[in-house]
Amino acid sequence: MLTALLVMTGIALVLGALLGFASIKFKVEGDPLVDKIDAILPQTQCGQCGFPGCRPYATAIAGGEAEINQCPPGGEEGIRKLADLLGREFKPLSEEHGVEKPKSVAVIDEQTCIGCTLCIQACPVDAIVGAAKQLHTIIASECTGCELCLAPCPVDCIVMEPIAETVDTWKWRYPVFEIKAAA
Amino acid sequence: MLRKLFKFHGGVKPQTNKTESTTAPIGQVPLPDRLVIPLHQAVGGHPRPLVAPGDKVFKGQRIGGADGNLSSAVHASTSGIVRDVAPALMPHTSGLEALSVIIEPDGDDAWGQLDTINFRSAPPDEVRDYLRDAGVVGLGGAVFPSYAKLKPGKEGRLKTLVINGAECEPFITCDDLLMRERAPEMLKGIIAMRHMLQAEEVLIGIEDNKPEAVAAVQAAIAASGETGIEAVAIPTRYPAGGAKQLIRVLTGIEVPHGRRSTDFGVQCFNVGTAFSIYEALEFGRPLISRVVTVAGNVNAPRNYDVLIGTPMDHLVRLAGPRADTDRYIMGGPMMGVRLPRFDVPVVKATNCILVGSAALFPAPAPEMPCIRCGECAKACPADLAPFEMYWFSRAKNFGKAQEYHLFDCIECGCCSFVCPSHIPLVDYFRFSKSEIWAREREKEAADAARDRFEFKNYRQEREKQEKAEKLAAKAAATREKVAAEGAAPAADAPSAPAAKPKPSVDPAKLALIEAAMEKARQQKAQAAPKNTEVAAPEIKAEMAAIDARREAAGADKPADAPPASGA
Amino acid sequence: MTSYLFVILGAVLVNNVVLVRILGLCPFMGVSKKLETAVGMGAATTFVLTLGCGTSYLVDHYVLMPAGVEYLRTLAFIVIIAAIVQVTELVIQKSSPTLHQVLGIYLPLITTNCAVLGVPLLNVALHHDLLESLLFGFGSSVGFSLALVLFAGIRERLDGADVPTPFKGTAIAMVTAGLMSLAFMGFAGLDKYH
Amino acid sequence: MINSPFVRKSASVQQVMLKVLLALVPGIAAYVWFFGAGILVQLAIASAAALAGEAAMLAIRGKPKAIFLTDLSAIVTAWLIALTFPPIVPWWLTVTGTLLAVVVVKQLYGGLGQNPFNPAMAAFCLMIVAYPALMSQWPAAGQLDFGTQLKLIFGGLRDVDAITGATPLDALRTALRGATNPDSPFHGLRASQLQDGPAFGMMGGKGGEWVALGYLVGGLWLIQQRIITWHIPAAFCGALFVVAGLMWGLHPDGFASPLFHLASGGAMIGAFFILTDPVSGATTARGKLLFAAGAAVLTFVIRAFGAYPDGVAFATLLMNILVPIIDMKTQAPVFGHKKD
Repeated sequence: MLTALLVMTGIALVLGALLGFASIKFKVEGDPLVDKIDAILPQTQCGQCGFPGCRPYATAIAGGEAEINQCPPGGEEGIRKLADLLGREFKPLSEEHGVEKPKSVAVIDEQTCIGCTLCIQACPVDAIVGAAKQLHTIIASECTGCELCLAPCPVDCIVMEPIAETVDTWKWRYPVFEIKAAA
Repeated sequence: MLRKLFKFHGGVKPQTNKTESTTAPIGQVPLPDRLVIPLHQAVGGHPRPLVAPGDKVFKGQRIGGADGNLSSAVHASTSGIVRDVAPALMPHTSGLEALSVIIEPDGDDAWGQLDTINFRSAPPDEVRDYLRDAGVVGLGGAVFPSYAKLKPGKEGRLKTLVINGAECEPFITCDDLLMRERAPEMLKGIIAMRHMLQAEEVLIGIEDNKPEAVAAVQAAIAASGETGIEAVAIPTRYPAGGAKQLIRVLTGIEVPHGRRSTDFGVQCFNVGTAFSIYEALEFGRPLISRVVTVAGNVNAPRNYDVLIGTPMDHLVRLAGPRADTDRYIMGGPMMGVRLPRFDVPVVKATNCILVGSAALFPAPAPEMPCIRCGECAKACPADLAPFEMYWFSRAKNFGKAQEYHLFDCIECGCCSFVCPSHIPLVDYFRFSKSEIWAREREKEAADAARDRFEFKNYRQEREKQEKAEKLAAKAAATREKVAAEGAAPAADAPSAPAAKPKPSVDPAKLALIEAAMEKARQQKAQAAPKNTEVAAPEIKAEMAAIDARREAAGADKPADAPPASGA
Repeated sequence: MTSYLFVILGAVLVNNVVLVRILGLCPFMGVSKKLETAVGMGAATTFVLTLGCGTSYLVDHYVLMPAGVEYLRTLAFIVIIAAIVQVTELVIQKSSPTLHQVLGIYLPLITTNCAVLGVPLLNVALHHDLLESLLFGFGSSVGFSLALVLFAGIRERLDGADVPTPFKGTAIAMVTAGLMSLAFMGFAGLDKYH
Repeated sequence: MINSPFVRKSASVQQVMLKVLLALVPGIAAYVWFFGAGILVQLAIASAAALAGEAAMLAIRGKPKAIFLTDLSAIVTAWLIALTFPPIVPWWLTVTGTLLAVVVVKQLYGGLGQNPFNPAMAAFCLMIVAYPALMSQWPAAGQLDFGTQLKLIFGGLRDVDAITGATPLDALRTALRGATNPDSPFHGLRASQLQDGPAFGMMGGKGGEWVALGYLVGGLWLIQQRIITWHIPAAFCGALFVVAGLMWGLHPDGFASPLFHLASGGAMIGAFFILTDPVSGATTARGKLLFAAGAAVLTFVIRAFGAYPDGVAFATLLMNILVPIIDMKTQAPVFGHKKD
């Protein structure tokens, strides 16, 4: 009995020392994975995931604190990519975090805007230009459609408008895989 | 003498159907009631409209100015009145609209003043700018601005200039007729291009099912006395008229996807483009018309010289469409574009209007699963494995599809043509490509958004810090002041309170205060719109426009809409 | 010499650890969705298993047997393997973070991969000497990697197949594994031929 | 909506499959001539089972039946099963094998075009593993009349050992292995002497070699019709010939001649009809060569050293496993990226 104990203790001691050495030798600083996750996220910085921006969410995913299905702007496609990168199972978008909407941009009603700058402060990507008591304008090409400017506006002059398709952005549709039963 | 020709992999031999439309010469088209000239007709940037509704335009007047690095001008095809500058339906499968100039012809068809240029004496850059403003683009179907292609490679000269008269698509004969009827003019255009590119030799590739065209071009070459230009009959096999395939057949060189052919010492132009260059250089006529084949389900298939902007149904009426016509296709049956309506305008890319019916182009049998038989790979002129690309495109696994060189696909349609399972392979590839492009656009937008988000955070951080520093400095200053005041209370104290009760101070001091306040206002005005500093000029312009609009609107109703901020 | 060759061949093909002995199914099903990760997992397992076989042989022969505590074999082997896995994990985390993330739960699971424990125990049962133990461990893990990589190749293609909904994912993967196993039965008898 | 191209060549999966079936006819004719009409019964049983299984699965999956039942792919699978199974296996064995092939190996993967394994060969392997005895009883040419065959297929008559033997391939191997064993009745015999036995013909098994010739003729016609390419048959036959020839050259008394290997068992039907299945086989030119050569080597190894009488089926399945990776790694360079 004593021999057994001694043997196991000896093995444990040797291995413990080895592990301790390895954990010091191969210490990893930071997490490059966050960058990869962040690269997949749509960068709307909308906070619908419950984190203040895309990068914090990426950090949370990498740390295992958040699910991969909390990003409505990224949609199903984004979840698939995350699942692929992380080797996790695909999950449908979590409903409590919102629904996938067509891509939109915010538009300020010029007649109503009072130039209060609240939306400028709210915009996470500096897509609204203007100054105090001046009219504000949204740079459509830089707007991510995060809707964060809607709530602060005191006169409700901002509306979301879906982006219209042009000949340049038009996409070919998926060829329907159909086999007619009658044929 | 026989030139050594090369072969490209794959290819198919569909029924050509070319003889019917070559019996009559190129016809003329009466002026339509209305011309719809889309501003964006070529690869590259969208031209700016240069006319406004109500303007009178001459034939050949520039109505859209080239904009950006790669763009090509657009011109009025006839004289008349601009009725509108508005979105109009495009000859594009999407059925979407794009900004167009709508001209009501006045019937005079009067040219404006035309400037010519001597391509031999003028600097090459000037000739290129001239051709850009003359709106000359590739007429083979790709509509790539020609001026951008008329630059020799790094060495300043070119080995071979390839002129594409192969015209491999069934039904289309516009290049054939052009070569038969206008070979000498076309040759002059070729000579100009050769001069600009400093090309050693010129090879005009013509499929051997067009012996009349070959003979006409050869006669023109002989008559011109030029050396180093040769018309070469090449075997008829679709898609021998693809630029890359033709270069391969004539020179043996394979230009990979994403590389410039000039890097390999070759450049390729369509015969129609050569003719337009001649017209532009010789007479100063911009590209306002082109030869268009009307074929398919019509009684009298024929080629016409058509003004850009002519509604297609106006043109097709001349050829006598049959009763069961149900669609127009722009281009040939292999690569043509299904059109959303009959009245879309003829554009620079329109080489053929193929009139279709259910009987002429029956719907394919139902799509069956792929059995990986490899017929498509055998037929692919780009040496791809279409069935693999299809497999992953169908599963929307775009990364994998790209690994199988999806973007090397030229969408020639050979794979769909031979597929025993009747799979619309090309549709899957178009779908995948446009999805990938959309994703790339999204990715770029996301990256830009990330940068701006990080910059904003950085700026806020910095402002906070600056504020804190300022406050600290102020506090320190106050402390010092207080300390100083404490040290010498007797000296300063009486003067400040003494000034206050006196409302009338000397004007010099008042002016000083005024100046200080003005300065503060200016500073505020300058400091406040921090995030406009980086805004692009067009956005600033947009803001200015909005301001102007708003002022105008504000002037209308000054009473009931006082600035809320003032309240 | 030939006998060593047969040890390896037998372990790789005839008695393939996954497809014939049906050991190590957890990572076989779990890490075979993508070719890239399968290769990574195969490499990691090969490393762990070969090292584990050698170490466990040494411990068995020079610690357990002299001390007369062979009954501690399973226990001791598990501890050794666990330690090797931990070290491997640290090394991978340092050298390839993506692989580390992708292997995720399966990397620590190498510890409980029955193949990794099974092969050293088989070594004891088959009375292999040190070299044979190492070769058998190496052969088995190569067999494991081979099966894993081939399986991943098929699964990548199956991703695009129109598999009936109830059979999508793991179900059809199991069917595939079964058919692969069937194919490997073709090697039966090869190791007995001399 | 239909987009370009608007014209198409007239070709269909049905035509392809029909030509494959036609190409099997010469082999079947030789089969009937030498071994009796029993095989026709088996072909019918297998075809019926395949269609039934396919129809049931299509119904369950809610797919259109008419189009998939008439594409003839199930019939091709059925015929390959009937032609590779012994002609006198009981009907239920043919049915079970065919159903497994169609339902599990083909339809569970999504049906036509999606199966990674050759259904017929998977069925063969499953059945030989499950019923090794029944799957190893082959009558010699002209040995059984049609009545007896029917009784064997449908009736209780199963006194098989008395009337049938192993295949020539199997017999030869047993004998060759026995030749070095002093306890064996074959002790001291040589391959050349063994092949003088009544079961052997000029090259392969008696009668069997003519069937193989029939497959060869049909296969060549398929190549001429551009249904299959030369790569797989050539690489398979070539590699089998070389490997078998090498071993035979080294040990003429220990191994059968390369011609014997080519003419017996499933070599010919495998080379032209089984390995050439485009769905489960390699598709690139280099991949096909590699795939078929690998199958040939495995076939020889299993025939010469393994436990099963013929190696074609297992070799096919084993190479099927490798196909995705072979295809991936043997993609030909695309336009503009060739090194020439």
